[in-house]
Amino acid sequence: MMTIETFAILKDYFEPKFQINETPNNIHQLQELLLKLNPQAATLLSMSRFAVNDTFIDQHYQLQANDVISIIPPSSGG
Amino acid sequence: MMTIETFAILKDYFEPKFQINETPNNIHQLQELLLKLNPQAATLLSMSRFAVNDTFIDQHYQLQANDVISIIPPSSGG
Amino acid sequence: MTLLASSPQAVEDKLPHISANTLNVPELLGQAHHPQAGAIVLFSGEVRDSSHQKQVAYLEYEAQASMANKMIAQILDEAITKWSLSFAVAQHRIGKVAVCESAVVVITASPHRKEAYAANRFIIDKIKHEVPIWKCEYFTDGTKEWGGNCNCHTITGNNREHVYEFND
Amino acid sequence: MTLLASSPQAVEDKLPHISANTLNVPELLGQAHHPQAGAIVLFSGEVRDSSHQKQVAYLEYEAQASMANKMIAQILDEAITKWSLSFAVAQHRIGKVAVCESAVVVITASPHRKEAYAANRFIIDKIKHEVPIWKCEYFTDGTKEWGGNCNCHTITGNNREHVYEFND
Repeated sequence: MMTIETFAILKDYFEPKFQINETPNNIHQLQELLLKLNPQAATLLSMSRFAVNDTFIDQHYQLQANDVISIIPPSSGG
Repeated sequence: MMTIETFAILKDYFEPKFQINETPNNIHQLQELLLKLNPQAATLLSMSRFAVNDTFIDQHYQLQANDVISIIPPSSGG
Repeated sequence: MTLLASSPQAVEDKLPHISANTLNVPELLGQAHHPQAGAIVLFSGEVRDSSHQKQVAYLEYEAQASMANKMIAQILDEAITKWSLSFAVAQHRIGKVAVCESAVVVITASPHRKEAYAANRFIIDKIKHEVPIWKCEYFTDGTKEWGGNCNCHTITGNNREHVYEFND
Repeated sequence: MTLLASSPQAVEDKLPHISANTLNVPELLGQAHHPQAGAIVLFSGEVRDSSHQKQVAYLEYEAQASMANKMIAQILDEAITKWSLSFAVAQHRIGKVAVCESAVVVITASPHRKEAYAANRFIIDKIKHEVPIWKCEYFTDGTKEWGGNCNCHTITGNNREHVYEFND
């Protein structure tokens, strides 16, 4: 089961932390899955970055079944 | 009597504070007078600025008999 | 989809760059003295009382804390190497921060001032643009707004490309 | 020529920018908080333990104090106007200053950080280049040397023309 963490404004669209039974292969498949959960998050998700183990991952990263994935929306603090 | 204040490295050439009986008309005449007191200060004096009442004066300033003149050598602190 | 219990983010000693408590700016500044450092520069980012033409009650900062801590450490290392700093520290608060309180502090020290200023600016700009820390403004009218300083994507068209003001 | 008695320079309350005592940096920093100031920048110029390849015992600063105080006040006013600062302060020590102690401190505050950094750099550069304050380095080998940071005249050929690093 993959664990998803969301932050900041993304929490207006998703739970802060939840699990999915599906195992998407990569960011693209994960995004599609998240869009099914909440289509209104489309723009925000397209602007967000994804991280596993505190490291940003790219489109080619092969997601693993037990990964904890952080979805990092834009806009930093300060 | 004109009062002269010197600072920093200038104090290696002149007293920190002294009076002169002469009344030079301007900076140029004052510099000539100071050079007579200590010819070795020539280079340093040519690089110094002069102030009266905490304000820098220029070559055209008419010195007055009771002026207190600060001679400001180059090099600031920090 | 299984919902996990959400608990307040624990900030442990192993996250020195993220703080849930008031930043002790004088103490951090006291650590910066160094016999080879002729210049110390400190930046404190503080909460203002107005934003979006509304009166701010307080701010709340949220972070992906372990990632933010790691990224700030990397930014500091990069700056220390690039400008041969004698000292560099940065701390960002999370949680509720009141008006006039410090939300983030950056301190740099170097033999001469040019490097301390440049490195300081570099560090805060990188933190504000890149590190996963978000602010939520709570206004006195009861509304709130997630926001931040980084809207670079509106200029660059890419949320991974930023516009920096510091000079390399 | 009449020699006048030379007494230690008295620094009174009316010279807020010149101090014969340890600079209270945390206290000055505490004054900078302002509900419209999102950015506070502090610069501290501190005494290093080596100079001219020699070990420094301590420094001694001398000023034409009333003139230095007046000029620093003018520089602060200029910066406050130019960058619409919420707050600006600068203090320079005179007399003996030990290694790692602060010889000069400049604090600026503004709504956004760009202005606070720019103004801070402007103020310290103007102070170091223009204000009549001199340092004398006392070395552990018993020698001393009058000096400073401003050797601009070797570049400009004119001791009234300086080379600044700040950006207008």
